Amino acid sequence: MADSYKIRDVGNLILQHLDYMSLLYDRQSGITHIIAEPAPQIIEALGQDVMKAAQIEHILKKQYDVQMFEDESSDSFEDIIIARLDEFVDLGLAEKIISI
Amino acid sequence: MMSKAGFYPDTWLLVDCLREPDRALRLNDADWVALITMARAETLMGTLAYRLKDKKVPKPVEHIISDALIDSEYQYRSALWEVDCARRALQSYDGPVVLMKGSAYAAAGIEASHGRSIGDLDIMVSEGGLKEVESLLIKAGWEWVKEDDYDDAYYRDYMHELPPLIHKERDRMIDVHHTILPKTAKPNPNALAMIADAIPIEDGHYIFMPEDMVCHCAAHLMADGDLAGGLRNLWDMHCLLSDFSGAAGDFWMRLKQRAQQHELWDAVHLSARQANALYGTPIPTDWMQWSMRDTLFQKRLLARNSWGQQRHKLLRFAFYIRSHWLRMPPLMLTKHLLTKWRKGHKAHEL
Amino acid sequence: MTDKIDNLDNENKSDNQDDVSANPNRRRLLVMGAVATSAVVTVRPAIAQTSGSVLNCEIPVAGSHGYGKNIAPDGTLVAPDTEGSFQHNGRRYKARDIQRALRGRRTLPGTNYDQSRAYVNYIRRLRSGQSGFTCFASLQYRR
Amino acid sequence: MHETNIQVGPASFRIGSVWKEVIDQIEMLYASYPKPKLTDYTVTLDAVRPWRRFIRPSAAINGDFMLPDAAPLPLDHGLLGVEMGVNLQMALGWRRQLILHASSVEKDGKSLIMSGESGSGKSTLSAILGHRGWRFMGDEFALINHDNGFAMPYPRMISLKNEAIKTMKKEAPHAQFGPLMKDTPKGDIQHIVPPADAIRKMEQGAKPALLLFPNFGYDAEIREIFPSEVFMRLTQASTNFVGLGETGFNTLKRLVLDVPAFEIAYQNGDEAENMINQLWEQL
Repeated sequence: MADSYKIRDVGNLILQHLDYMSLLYDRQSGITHIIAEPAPQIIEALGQDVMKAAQIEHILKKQYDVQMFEDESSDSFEDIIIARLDEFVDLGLAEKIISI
Repeated sequence: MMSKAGFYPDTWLLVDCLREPDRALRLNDADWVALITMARAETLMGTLAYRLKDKKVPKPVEHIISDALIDSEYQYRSALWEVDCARRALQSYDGPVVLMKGSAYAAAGIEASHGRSIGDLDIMVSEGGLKEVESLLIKAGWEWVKEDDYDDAYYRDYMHELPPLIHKERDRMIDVHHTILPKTAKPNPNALAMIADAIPIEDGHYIFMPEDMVCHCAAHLMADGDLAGGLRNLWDMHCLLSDFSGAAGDFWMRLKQRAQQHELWDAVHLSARQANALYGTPIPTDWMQWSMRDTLFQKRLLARNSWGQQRHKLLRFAFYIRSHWLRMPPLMLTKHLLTKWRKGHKAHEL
Repeated sequence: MTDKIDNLDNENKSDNQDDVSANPNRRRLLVMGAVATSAVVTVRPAIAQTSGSVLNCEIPVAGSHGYGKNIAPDGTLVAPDTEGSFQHNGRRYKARDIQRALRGRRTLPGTNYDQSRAYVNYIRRLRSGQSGFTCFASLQYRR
Repeated sequence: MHETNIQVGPASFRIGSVWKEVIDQIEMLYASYPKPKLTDYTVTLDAVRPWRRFIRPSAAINGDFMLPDAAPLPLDHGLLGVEMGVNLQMALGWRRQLILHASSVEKDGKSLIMSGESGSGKSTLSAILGHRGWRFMGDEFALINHDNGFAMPYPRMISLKNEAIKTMKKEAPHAQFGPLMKDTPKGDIQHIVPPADAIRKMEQGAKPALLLFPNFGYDAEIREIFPSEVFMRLTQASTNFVGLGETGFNTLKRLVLDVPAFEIAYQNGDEAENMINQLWEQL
């Protein structure tokens, strides 16, 4: 069963889109991150809810024309979303709920 | 309190204004500058700013206070974030992880933390848990600070902690202890009891129970350090004693018993007297015995001049030797100092 | 469905950011990157004199892991005698030059078109931990 | 301890030195600057060892905020030591504005900010423009207000290195210069006192209209830079961005969203001035 993810506290985040990257300030740590796609879009899709990567993929596909880098090989969309979510967990921005 | 810079016996200006913030309101410009310089030199500017923040102070001082408060907020936030990062890194370690010193005061919201500058993260775990904690921290991105072997061995064998670790991304240090004083130091505090009686706090960490927190603060101030940063540590002591004695009735009696159990009664008694003499901490009358030794300690604590510079060089060198002496038997002390000297480390910035 | 994340004020998006607003039924492009390519650069405290600004960083082509191999047109490291592959000498390219090459505006200094294309694909495949990776992560570029 | 006080822009300093000549030099150079009594920071120049006050005098720099291993300097570089001490107080202690390692000048109530590491030419350019119709604001730090985003002046002594000394002697022959300090860690250094209007208007900020990243010594080129790259560069060019937390984030965010930014490569002052005027007119 796939794991679920949630943002620890949405109220702590300031997300500002710029050109090809976005700024993310976390009030809890006081740390600023500069994030590239699809990270900001994943955060927006997650919002306050608890979701699995597949749900996020579904939301992103409705809102965006989701594509791979021209010559990226095998990674699936879901694997990429999981990798980005795990990155947020390591940074203390998100929590992973292991489902047994 | 009529004063012009230099007339006022220097560091007393800082001590008095911390003790009675309203005294600062009558200072002339030169004394304000001396006060601010000394507060920064003793890393007490945040604490002073916190105590002055609602007072009517001259315009230039308002700016200095607001800058200091911004810095304290940054330190407070970063310290608690470091505690959170350690908690996540050590989630799978099931023994208690006890926060110490500044991080403990901040995490538990203790008075001493207001405006306090908080340095490294200090944690204590049982001696048996050291290995596991060490590997979990390495896995989570911390790495050794002390590369060379001499310091590494010195830390592991003689000091009471793992060699310090620093986090690659955040450049923040963590010190993992399993007792509060080096094994070779004369007092031999009962680390097992300190961990056993530690109190859990909201985020799953632990902090010492009040008496142990006071014992650790006194140990750190008197037995361990060479009194550098003494005024800040003594301010912690003042806040802890004022907080805890106000609460429970027989606090002083339990504190004395606990200190004796840790062989730290001399350190606790001495630092309580110093806090009472400098910051007016209420202590039992029968604790108030003042000796020549007390005067020497106080002179060392008040060694700052209105330019923020240290005076009494010889006295300070004596305390430097003493701080190592307490941690190492004489023979090892000379070897240690020689090694440090040969490697180009000046014996403490005199 | 999504709680309003503070300051997500779309009107602040700079003008060249997306053309969907002009033509709502065409959804905006979202490029997913790769599993191992980090999408986050964390700002660390900088004393002004420190040299390394993220964008003044450099990327060696190829890093030590490419020693003794050639770079194929798709950027992968191949045996030195592979047909159509390019040699490399670990030369360090400036972030500015790489960004121009990424945008296809210019080749990397001292390379012809095909060689530059291979080197850029090599840079795109950098994985966390390989030298130049963080520099490239900060240059993540879509169009 | 000999002492003097100086005000530079919004910041003020108490400077102490066991050597009187350093204080005399400062008082001569900062003669037309205000002298507040209640200062923000203290910087001291002291002998490394008591006897080094007289024998091969070597000055240890100290201040309220210090980096642990600041190297001592020979006495005839005393002025440089004070400058480094003063810089460190701002870099480590200042929170009233966001600090950028950048020079700035003003024209028609709008400011031009030039950010770059030493050697990018940002200081020399600001000094040249300060004598060609722009009001000089600062050569080392640009201070960005948190509330209105204005750039505030910080018109300290302009520190000229090596060839820049010759350039400015040609550019402003009758300006007041400090002593020539030969073979310092950064080569020959001489200070030039900012123009009178820069000192008179040291409390008047200006809304940033253009942000440049100068690159001295390359063929002429102008390249626009996207806000995210500007943001990244300026976080590395700011000494108090992280310490300011959310306030710093918002101030820098607004700056990169509001102010167009370009990189300009140039071989000499005239070339740079033409490019700057061209960009300034297009605003």
